[in-house]
Amino acid sequence: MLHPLTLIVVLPLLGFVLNGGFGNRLGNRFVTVVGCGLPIVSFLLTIKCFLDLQAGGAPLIEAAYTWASIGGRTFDISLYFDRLSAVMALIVTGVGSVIHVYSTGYMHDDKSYPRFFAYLNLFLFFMLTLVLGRSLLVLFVGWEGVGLASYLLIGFWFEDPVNARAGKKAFVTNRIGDAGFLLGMFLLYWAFGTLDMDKINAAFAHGPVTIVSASLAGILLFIGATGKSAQIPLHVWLPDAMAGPTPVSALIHAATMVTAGVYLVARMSGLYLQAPEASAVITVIGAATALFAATIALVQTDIKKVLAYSTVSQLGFMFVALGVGAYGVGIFHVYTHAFFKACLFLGAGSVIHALSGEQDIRKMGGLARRIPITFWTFAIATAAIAGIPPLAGFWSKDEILWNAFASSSGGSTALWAVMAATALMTAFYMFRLLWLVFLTPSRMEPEAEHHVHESPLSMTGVLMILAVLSALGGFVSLPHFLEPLLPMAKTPEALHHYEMPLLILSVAIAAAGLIGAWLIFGKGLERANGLAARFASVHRLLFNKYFVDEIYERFLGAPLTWISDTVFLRFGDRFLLDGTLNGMARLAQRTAGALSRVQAGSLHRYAFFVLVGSIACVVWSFRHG
Amino acid sequence: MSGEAILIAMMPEHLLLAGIVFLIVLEIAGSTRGSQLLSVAVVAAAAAIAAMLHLQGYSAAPFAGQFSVGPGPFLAKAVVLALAVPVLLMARDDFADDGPFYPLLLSSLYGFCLMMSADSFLTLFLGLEIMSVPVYVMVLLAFRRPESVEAALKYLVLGGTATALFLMGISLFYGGKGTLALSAFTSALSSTDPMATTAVVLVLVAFFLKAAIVPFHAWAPDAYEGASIPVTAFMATVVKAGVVLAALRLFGTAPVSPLTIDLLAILPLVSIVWGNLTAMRQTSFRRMIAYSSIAHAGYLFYAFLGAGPGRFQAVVFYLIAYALMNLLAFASIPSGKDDTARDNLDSMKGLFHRSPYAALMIGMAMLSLAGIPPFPGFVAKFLIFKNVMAAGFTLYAVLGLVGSYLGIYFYLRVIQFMFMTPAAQPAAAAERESGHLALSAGAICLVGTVLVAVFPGWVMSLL
Amino acid sequence: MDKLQFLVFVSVALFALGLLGVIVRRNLLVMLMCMELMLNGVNLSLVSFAQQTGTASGAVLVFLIFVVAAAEIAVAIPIVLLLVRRKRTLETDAYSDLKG
Amino acid sequence: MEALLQNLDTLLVYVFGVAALVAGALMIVLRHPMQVAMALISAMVFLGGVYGLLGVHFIAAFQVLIYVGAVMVFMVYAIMLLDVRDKSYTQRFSRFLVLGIAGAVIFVGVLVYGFAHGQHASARASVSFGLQQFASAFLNEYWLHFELTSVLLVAAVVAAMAVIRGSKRHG
Repeated sequence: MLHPLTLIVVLPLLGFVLNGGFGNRLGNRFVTVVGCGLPIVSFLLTIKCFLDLQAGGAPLIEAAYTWASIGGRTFDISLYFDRLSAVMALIVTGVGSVIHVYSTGYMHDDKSYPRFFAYLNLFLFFMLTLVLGRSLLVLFVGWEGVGLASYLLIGFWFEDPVNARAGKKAFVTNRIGDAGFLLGMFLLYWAFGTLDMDKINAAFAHGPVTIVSASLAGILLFIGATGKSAQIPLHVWLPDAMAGPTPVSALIHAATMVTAGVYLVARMSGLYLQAPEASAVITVIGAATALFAATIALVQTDIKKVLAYSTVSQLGFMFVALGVGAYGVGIFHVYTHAFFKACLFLGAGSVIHALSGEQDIRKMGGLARRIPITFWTFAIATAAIAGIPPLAGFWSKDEILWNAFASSSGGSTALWAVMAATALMTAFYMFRLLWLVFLTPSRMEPEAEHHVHESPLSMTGVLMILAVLSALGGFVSLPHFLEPLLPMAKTPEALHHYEMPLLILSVAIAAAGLIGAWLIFGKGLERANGLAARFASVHRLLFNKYFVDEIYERFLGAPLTWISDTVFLRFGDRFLLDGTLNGMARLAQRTAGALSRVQAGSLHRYAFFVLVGSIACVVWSFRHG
Repeated sequence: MSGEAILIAMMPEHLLLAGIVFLIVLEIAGSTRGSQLLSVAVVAAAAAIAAMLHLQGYSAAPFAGQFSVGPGPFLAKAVVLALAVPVLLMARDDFADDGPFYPLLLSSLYGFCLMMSADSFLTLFLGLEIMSVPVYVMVLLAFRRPESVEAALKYLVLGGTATALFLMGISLFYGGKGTLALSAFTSALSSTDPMATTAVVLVLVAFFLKAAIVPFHAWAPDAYEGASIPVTAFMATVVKAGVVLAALRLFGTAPVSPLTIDLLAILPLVSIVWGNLTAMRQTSFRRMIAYSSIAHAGYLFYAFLGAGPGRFQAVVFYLIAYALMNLLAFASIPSGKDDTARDNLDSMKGLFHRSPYAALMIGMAMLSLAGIPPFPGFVAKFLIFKNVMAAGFTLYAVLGLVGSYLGIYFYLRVIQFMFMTPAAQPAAAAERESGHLALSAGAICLVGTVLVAVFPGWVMSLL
Repeated sequence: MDKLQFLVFVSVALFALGLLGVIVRRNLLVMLMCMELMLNGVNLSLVSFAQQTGTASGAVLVFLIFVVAAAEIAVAIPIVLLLVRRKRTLETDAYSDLKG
Repeated sequence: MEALLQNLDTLLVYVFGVAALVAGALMIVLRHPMQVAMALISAMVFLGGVYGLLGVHFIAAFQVLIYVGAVMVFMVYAIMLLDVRDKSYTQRFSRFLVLGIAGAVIFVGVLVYGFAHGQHASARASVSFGLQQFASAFLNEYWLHFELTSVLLVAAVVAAMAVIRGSKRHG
């Protein structure tokens, strides 16, 4: 009899085996039932476990078996289900299930339908392994596994050689992250003799330990997290990973896998509480990522790229929360973000589907009436991510801003200012997207315009579910639910009277973003044309508009564009990151070249090496004589 | 020295010899049907393994001071013979019309078995030679390319040099101790007498030469590249295992002495770094594996630094993991237009889109060789480094770990080629699926891999 | 220098000469003969030590070395024949296509 | 007279030893492979003489029979068969000549140092063993190795045959 937790993890694997092994023979109906059914069963089981957890209180632990026993220390494969992993598992199986359902519509005509579902199930299996694993080792298996599934799914449409470079980038950056992760893992194992995360946290529970530097271990693990969660400087892979099918982007690159780094840090919160330096690093990296990804998102024209950079930016928000010690808040944002970002991506998928593959927002517009369900769900999710109350994103983002301001472990006004500016930009570029795609007059190609159609129910239904969750999800007070596990960040009493003004301010910021976007993009891209036409009718208003336009162009738009394009994209990515990587690769290659020149093929030379080596060894040995 | 003990204790050797003789008879009788020869060879190896499983726990010394068996030798023999079976299977496609290949391979295995039971340098030396001499020729069989003869020559000359150095060491040891018993050598390891240390060092150098440790490695890349794929697999797995296990027999369970520490730490460390670095630039898969095997020889000799009792377990486990991965990769390479094209790393580009199974197998092998958890290579490396640390050589362990990171690059490069690089069209066109025997060899390795990956604890408990 | 020391010196010197031959002589056949010389050097010291210690095992090893030397030559000469057939030269450095 | 004979024995050992060394050195120097082969044969014969003088007559006999009689004859045949006057003939030495000689000298020095400063097994020179002792030891204690050499030879023969046959087929 399999235990429920094991079953949760194993069912998607079963789906992978069935769909991968027999899918082609048994037909798409079978694939649909297996591919969607098993994740849903997993989801139901997760709910059951969650209820058990609530009833019992103590974390559920299931030991599958002892993987290896080396020198008296054992590596157990066991699953661990506490409030944190419960939340993550619910997100993964829940959002995962609905995205599976969505995919039945989206991938309907693809010839590799069974393979697609097999990979999706495989991804789910690894993701659940990651979330439910008790030890870092099991987590690492899932960690690598989701990476593998992600490559398989990006590679799904990978005949295009241009995308090959993107795949390589993802691969290399993730390996750098893994190296850090592995080193941190070894360090912790060396220090504590166990990789079970609850035990490591417990070891840190009574203040700093002397046996190992918590900050070093914390930073090493965080390097792993930067790789998976696309933080500076390892963020470059995520926007390029959008080459895969859109449901994949939604599931992997927005809702679940990329939050693995956040989960890791939250899971190891015991360690990070004792590692102020590591936490400071996390804060700085998170804030920088959030800010700069938002500036890039301002000027992107590919709908999926905008969402991708927005994901990077939101992940930065989460890391800021973790960095200032508000672990529960970080997870809260993971949770709300999963809903609205999945909704946005799937909505984008629906748009792309409707436009037969068009992704350029300059060639969209006026879709609100043509695909109303997609529009309304997309609008709700946009409002949610922008932080319009009372939608989900508002609550989690406001909590992050508050902690960034007030937390006694790393919060400051400057940090708040950066995050608030980022939030403003978030609202701005998201509404810009909304207007350019749905509300402005159509700029579609006539050919594409002709084919515009609303997506089938399997897709729109999912959008509606996610939109509802994006709207209402914020009313669950997740940080309080997680408090027994992840303590709240301490905030000085003196600052508490700022809480209300800041809340109002963050509403104002969201509103400002909305209004700014409306002013500039409310009528479409052809500002000059629009201006000229309206010059006669409403002079003053128009003047104002012109004024705003000018300001935007001169003082905000142009510099921001310049910064995002030149400083971050060109210099940061291509020069620093690619440059360093290539430089290291070149150095290694050169060394390797020098070493292989030693291998000149001449037998005389090889024999001479033997002579020299033997002499050296014998002479060396005389030292001990 | 009863006849019965000779019969039973040497059963694996006898069975292999019977196989050799039978194959030669078939050869003389003019039967060159490849499948027939193959099945005889496989049956001989399998029978030897079965005999050893049956004789579990048996120990005897039919020739006192020369040849003895016990659980340890039986285990080592069984493991390595089992690794030879996939080699035999995957050799079918390449050596269908090379009758002598099979008796040569069995002879080599015979020599290996002798070494594992050797109690004196006489037996050990003979075993080493019986293992090596056939391989010199196996390298050039199936002459697909002119280079293979060159490879055989290089291997032969440097192998002969290794033999001579080995003998010089033995001779000095003999002059010092007046005996050729291995047990006396084990005690000489900690001697500080210049003559004994010279002898020890020369013997060790000979083993380094045979196992391809820098700076005695130079023959390996050339020989591996020149040989055909099954023979490369054989050299990289069985022969390497033989050399390392024989060296282990010399060291016994004695703790390392100051004399050997330096040699066992520095040269293997240099090998790890050198092998991993040089492998980065290779365009031939076999040559890459050769450099990787130089690095892996480094890890294997690193294991000698660990405390005596755990050494055998760590080495054998590492060998199993390492050999399974190499064999899995070699068995999965699709056969190309010719041996060179098959071997070229460029022909692996986009392999995943052409034959996903092969690509996944090779990818798994690469990840495991790179030592990424949860693949067997990780546990194996972990075991070794843990022992090295426990023995107090933390610095060496850390340096070794850092060196092993260098290797990740080129293993992942293969994966990148297979999964993320568009195919070079001409290479893809000439490709055909591997024969079903090569596939079954891959399947055997896969099953072994999964066992070792999922139940490493169980495998270790057997060792 | 007593007799044993002298013989061991000769033995080591012959060994080194053999190794030197492998390193410096360009002719393949000379190289092979130099390998034989190395083994001969080892044999001399083994015989001397066997005589010195009065044990038989050294002499047995010498006997084994004879056989092994014969076996190695039996394998080596056909390989050289093959090489020469391809490139018509006995020069060792002509056979350095495998490298890098 | 008796003492002189004893000394003559020792003297001859020295003479033969030096002669073997000279022959070995000639091997490095001589140009034609056939001359090298002759030098090697003389080195072997001198060594055989040393073995005989040491009282290990059977090894001396084997030395002459197996080495000179079998191995070197094979070698000489090969030399005659492959009488190629190529670059290796005009230019005898590789570029490692100087380094190699230096290395070889150091190597001898190192090994001799090791030997000279080491402990030797206790001398039991009185027990000189001849053919009889060797034969009985061989057949009682070491017959395993005797049998094993046959395995080695079988493998070598199969190997040599494989090379020849393969070369015929692949031409």
